[in-house]
Amino acid sequence: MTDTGMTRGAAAAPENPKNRDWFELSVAAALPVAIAALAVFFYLNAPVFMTANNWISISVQVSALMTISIPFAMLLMAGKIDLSVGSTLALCGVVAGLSFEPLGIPGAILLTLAVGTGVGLINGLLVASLGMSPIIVTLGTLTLIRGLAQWLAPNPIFGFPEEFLVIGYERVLGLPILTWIMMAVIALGAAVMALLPIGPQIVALGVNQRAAFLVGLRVKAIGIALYAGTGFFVAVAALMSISRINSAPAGTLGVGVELSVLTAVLLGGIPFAGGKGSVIRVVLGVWLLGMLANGLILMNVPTELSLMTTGLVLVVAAALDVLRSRRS
Amino acid sequence: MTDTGMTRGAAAAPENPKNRDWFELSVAAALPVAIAALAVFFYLNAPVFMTANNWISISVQVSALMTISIPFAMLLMAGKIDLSVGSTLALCGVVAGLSFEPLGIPGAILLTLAVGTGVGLINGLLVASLGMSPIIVTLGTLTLIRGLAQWLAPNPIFGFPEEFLVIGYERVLGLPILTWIMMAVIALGAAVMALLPIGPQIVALGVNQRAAFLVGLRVKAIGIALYAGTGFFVAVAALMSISRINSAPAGTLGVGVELSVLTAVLLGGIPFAGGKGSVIRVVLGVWLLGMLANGLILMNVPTELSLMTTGLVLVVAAALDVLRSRRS
Amino acid sequence: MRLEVKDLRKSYGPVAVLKGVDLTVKAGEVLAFLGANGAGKSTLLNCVSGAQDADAGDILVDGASLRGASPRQVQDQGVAIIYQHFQVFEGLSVADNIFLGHEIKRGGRVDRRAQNAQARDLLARLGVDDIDPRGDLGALGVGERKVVEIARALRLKPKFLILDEPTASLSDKEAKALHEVIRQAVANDGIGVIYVTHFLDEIPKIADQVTILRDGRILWTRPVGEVSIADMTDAISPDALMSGLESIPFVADGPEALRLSNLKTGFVGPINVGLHRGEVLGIYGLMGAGRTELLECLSGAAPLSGGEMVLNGEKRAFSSPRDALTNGVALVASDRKEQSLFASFSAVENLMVPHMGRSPMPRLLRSFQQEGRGFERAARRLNIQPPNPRLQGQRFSGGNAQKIMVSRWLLEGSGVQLLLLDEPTQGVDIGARHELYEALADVKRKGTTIIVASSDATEICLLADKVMVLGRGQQVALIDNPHDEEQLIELAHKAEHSAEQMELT
Amino acid sequence: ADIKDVTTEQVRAAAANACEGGKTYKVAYSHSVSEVAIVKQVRRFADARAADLGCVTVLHDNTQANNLEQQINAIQGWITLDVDAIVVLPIEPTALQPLQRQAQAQGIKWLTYLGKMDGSDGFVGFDHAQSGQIVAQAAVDWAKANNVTDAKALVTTLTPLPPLAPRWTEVTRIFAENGITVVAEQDAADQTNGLRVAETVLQQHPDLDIIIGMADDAAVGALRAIKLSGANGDAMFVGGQDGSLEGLSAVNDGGAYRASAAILINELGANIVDLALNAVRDVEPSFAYTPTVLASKADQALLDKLLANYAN
Ligand SMILES: Nc1ncnc2c1ncn2[C@@H]1O[C@H](COP(=O)(O)OP(=O)(O)OP(=O)(O)O)[C@@H](O)[C@H]1O
Ligand SMILES: Nc1ncnc2c1ncn2[C@@H]1O[C@H](COP(=O)(O)OP(=O)(O)OP(=O)(O)O)[C@@H](O)[C@H]1O
Ligand SMILES: [Mg+2]
Ligand SMILES: [Mg+2]
Repeated sequence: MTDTGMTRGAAAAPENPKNRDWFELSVAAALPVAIAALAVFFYLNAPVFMTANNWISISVQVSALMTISIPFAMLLMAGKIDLSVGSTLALCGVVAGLSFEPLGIPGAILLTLAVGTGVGLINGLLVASLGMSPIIVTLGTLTLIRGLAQWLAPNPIFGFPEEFLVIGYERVLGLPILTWIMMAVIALGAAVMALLPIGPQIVALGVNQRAAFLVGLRVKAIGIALYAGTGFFVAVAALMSISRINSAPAGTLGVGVELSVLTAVLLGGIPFAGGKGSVIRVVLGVWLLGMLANGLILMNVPTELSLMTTGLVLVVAAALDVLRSRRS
Repeated sequence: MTDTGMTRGAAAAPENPKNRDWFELSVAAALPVAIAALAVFFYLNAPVFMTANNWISISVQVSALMTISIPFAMLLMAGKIDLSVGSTLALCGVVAGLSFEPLGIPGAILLTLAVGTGVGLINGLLVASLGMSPIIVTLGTLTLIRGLAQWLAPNPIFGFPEEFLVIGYERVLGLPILTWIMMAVIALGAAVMALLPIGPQIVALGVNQRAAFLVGLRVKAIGIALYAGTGFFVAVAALMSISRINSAPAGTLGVGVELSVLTAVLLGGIPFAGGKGSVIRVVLGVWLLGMLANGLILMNVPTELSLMTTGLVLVVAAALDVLRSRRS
Repeated sequence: MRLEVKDLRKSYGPVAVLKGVDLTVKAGEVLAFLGANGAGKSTLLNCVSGAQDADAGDILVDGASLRGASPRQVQDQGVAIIYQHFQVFEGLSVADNIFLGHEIKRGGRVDRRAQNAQARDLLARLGVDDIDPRGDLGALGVGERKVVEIARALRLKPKFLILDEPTASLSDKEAKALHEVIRQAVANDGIGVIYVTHFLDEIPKIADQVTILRDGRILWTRPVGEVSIADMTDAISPDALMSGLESIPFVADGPEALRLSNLKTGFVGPINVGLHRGEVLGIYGLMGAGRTELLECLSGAAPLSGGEMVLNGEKRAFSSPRDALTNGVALVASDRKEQSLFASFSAVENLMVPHMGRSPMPRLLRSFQQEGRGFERAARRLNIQPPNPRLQGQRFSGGNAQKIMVSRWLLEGSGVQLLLLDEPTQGVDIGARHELYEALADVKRKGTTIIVASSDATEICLLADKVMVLGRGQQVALIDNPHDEEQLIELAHKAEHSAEQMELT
Repeated sequence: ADIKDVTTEQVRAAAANACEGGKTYKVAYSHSVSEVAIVKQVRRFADARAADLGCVTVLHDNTQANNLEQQINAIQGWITLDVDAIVVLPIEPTALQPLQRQAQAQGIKWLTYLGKMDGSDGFVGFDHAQSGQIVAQAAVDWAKANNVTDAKALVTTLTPLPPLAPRWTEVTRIFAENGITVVAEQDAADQTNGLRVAETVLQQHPDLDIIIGMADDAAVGALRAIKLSGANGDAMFVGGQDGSLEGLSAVNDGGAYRASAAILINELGANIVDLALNAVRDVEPSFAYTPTVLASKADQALLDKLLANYAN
């Protein structure tokens, strides 16, 4: 899917090294600059956008998406993908909702995390161990697990114990718990990538899986761990979501999340084929999407226009991506 | 996204060359065999499945999907992708619906085909000429064009001229016109791939785009033509759809078609990275999906179970794919 | 302590490459493992390292079997390998590349400071002190990448070290440092080494034993003191490489077919040279000299940034290889796998795909008959084995695949007047090499102008009527009727050095 | 007579003896969003009525997310199966006309659900406009009763589905007539989106008074937003539509969620079966509305009855 043949004939790069640095910097800064510009735009059109409260509320609104996007980004860096995240979110929500009563809150939470991790493990075994195509497999589990979630929940599931709902609204040190969880996940992701041995190993897998194998990396184990990790954090996101909405609608919970996550992560500069990327840029990608959704509602922009704007942002992101990769 | 490192530890291949041939044959035959087995299964559970009328009705049901899947498959063989097909379908439907009155039927059809081709052309220019990431760009146009379609059609569009609706229900020589169109598209796709110079050149792009470029193939032109062709046939599919449903609901027409097409084409054995594939196998992939949907309804399988079944079929397909590629 | 290979067998499809190989390396000994291109050296080493599965036989370290072990398990047994092909990761830092999978940890975390220090140390021992361990590997040249790979292997402190043509991409200085490191490791730590190379003059400097692989079997193993270079050459390929081949003298006639004046592209240039019809220009240089870049420019794959190219009296600047092809210029790119072969295509498709839809093939519909005939003729002309048009490109041996690549532009009626070849015999065995040379001579006789870039001075001297020596992108010499290989090598090295000095000042 | 006058009792009575004579029936029922919880409940009540009668099988389809192609394909399958009656929520009535013709030509009775089509053999009615009007009127009454002047409202919509439009256009119309300003109209049909939209709009308009969801699910999400944002629910009106278990429970809890335009879901489910049987057996009535009622704390008895429908 790369255009090796094409880039060569492309417009000449600025030859002067100073220009070049400047150019590289500006492309790298595109995402933060876009976020800043958008923020200013929204501020001018809806001043309330720029309040601390609204930013906190954006942080809560993106918290579940972010919690999935971080491990998802790591998976993508390793050249894998998991399209089943939305359905797994629903399944985990349903499992949690059904098990509060029989198991109590800690039991329900543990079971949910186990189910999410288990789903990830299965995806991981199919893809990393048996070598199946990540896209086909998880396109399959996307459908399969949605069916499973709906089958488990013939009746609506809602009204969870207040002690659990606390997660969804309580603040600690001035910030919502959900925001704290999100920040913890970001910190964890960034730390894993930057500090642990597995960080560069994940990237190496995405650069060249065969070489990674030859060099002695535990290619299968890393792949399985990444899928299991993604499943685990999808379960965390499910708990975050349902604690917020106090309901676990099996049919609609998490629908389309795979596309949102993919969009956010691609926006965050991870190439679809993997092999590079930074957690921090992914955070910016998610944030950009969240801000966009929030600002467009504040401005009460009609659906059609919001869709067009969001689409345009992606196309622009793709264009920036080309500029960035041309330089390297 | 390939698992080069993984194949090594796999179960040993049958060493005896005779076994091997047999094995290869059986894997290659998996799709037709699966279709036959499924047909028998449905027949036993709902005898009406095996009637000529039902098969004709399956053919009509898959006709639009097939019409998109053939060019989409060729695009995928060339290592590209177009996720915007569902939205483009909606846009084309809306354009047709709005222009029957001012332009008349031939004018409306021409305009629709032009719009579809134009959208494809734009995708093609962005991807093949400017070298942007096919996934991000078409994920962007997927959203953008849906917005555009809804913006063009704030009110429901329905009630088309009877002379146009004829396409959707009339039969010629015993078969519905839609079936004929579908067969023509299949024949065209198969002929292009098998008989025209561009056939192997398309695949060459997917195998090794750099080599294709160096060897003097028109890499950009082929890429653009493939996108434009996909857009054109999406427009054809839009006309087929709206003539069948006599309305062009901007918000729901073609929603999720990108995933159905991708599923069908992957089922049809085209690897996500491109570089090989056969039109006939894609036809079988589309047919399998169509048959599955039809048979599950005839058997009155509940939603949850049919979702699970469909997902399972995909996972099995991924497994067969592994077996197939292990052999080569 | 010893590493033993016992009766190892390996076939690719019907082709048996290893037909029962026995090999032993003892601790404290360097074994030079020699054989012609395609003899199966890398195949054997890959079976040892766990990169490939042998069909039969066994591999023992200290009596423990490594059969079926993964690369990781082989490493854990104290065997490290440096593959012939690069196994490095662009986008990761140099230090990460060196320590990948064997990181230095402190409290579970990567100790980057210690890694960087050790990396700097390892690299310095290998004669390279200007690489920043924290820098991106992608910024390094080929030689430096090789050094990084060697550092990675040394870092494992192996009991046995396997090196598959390590010096092919190293400068003299780096090669010397590598030899020193190996000598020390053997003397101080008593490791055993298998060393594969095509530079036979390295062998007396470093090896204790010499082993020759031929026809899938070990021909002999002898102490290095008992064999001369001539013995080795004979053993590797019984027919002396160039026997029966003579360069065809070239007689200039008519106007110039090609003239490059002050041509610049990328970091290469200015280039000045003129060629007649039927004349062969050889381009010689060390790794990274800019040969590929120059050929890519002439073939339209890279933009011309200055000067001009005059082809048959007309000024040209091609916008794409397609454009070049239309004007009779064609390229056989180096790196077959990455740049010219369509691995999954059949032989006939590989041969014909560039011509489909243009003359001499039919414009509209494909003609399978004509395609088949084209392949038949090419197969006969270059002796493509097996002459099976349906066989997938990736199933041909390197030499035969390369014959198909070259045949593309020998197709009658394709109108190629200027043929560019980049490392045309890379990974091509002797027999095929001969056949390729003969084919080129044939083409030359018919009046096609040829430019061959190669890192094999012998090959250049054999083929070329004129040699251009490149060093760091500069045209350092233009020699008519070359015959002295040593002179070329010297010029190229000197150019590299003076450029280095120029950079320093 | 006006079909609005047809009572549920009449429908039940006419269908009561359908199973006499040992005949069996297949009734196929297609809803457009089978993934939504409330639809599952409707299906449940249809199945329950079929089981009561003993000679009827109800067939369900897989149409999700208002996918018209899926619906058409399902109906085509039923025509192939030669069922006795098809009850369909027409995503696009015009789209289904050819199928209607084909089915009726084959002797299959064609009934529509919610939306109307010409030439149908029956109608399982439920009026989106009425639903919108009921909940809007409740909001207007609440504003008057509580002396809320210059009220500000958020109305959730689902613009990709114009057939449902009366659920929000009626609301905005009535609000306009009564001096209530609609400050935001945004798409939201489920809990997640209802929460997100309401939460955001509350940032912009902390003085928001009224939120009307185009479905109970969306309104339930909005209710959560009020709770989570710490807005004063006592001074707000949240209303939904459908009468889903979740929505009714919220009403019953007695807070900001003050009303749901609730369809009598058990009757609706039973009507699918009964009206289809009546059409098949050519007895009157086969056209009837299932009433939509205002579920609110003001009529606890009705609320209890509605809730009791969901008890197993
Ligand atoms: N994956 C493969 N599939 C088919 N044939 C192969 C494969 N790898 C190598 N071969 C063939 O096996 C033979 C031995 O190759 P190998 O690379 O081991 O030779 P070598 O001695 O290392 O040569 P060189 O000196 O050129 O590196 C060659 O003819 C080669 O074409
Ligand atoms: N001084 C330089 N400035 C910029 N790029 C350089 C310089 N020296 C080498 N390079 C890069 O090194 C690479 C090697 O050049 P090229 O491939 O043309 O060399 P070559 O002579 O064909 O060597 P080989 O094929 O053996 O690697 C090119 O990609 C070029 O961009
Ligand atoms: Mg080798
Ligand atoms: Mg080169």
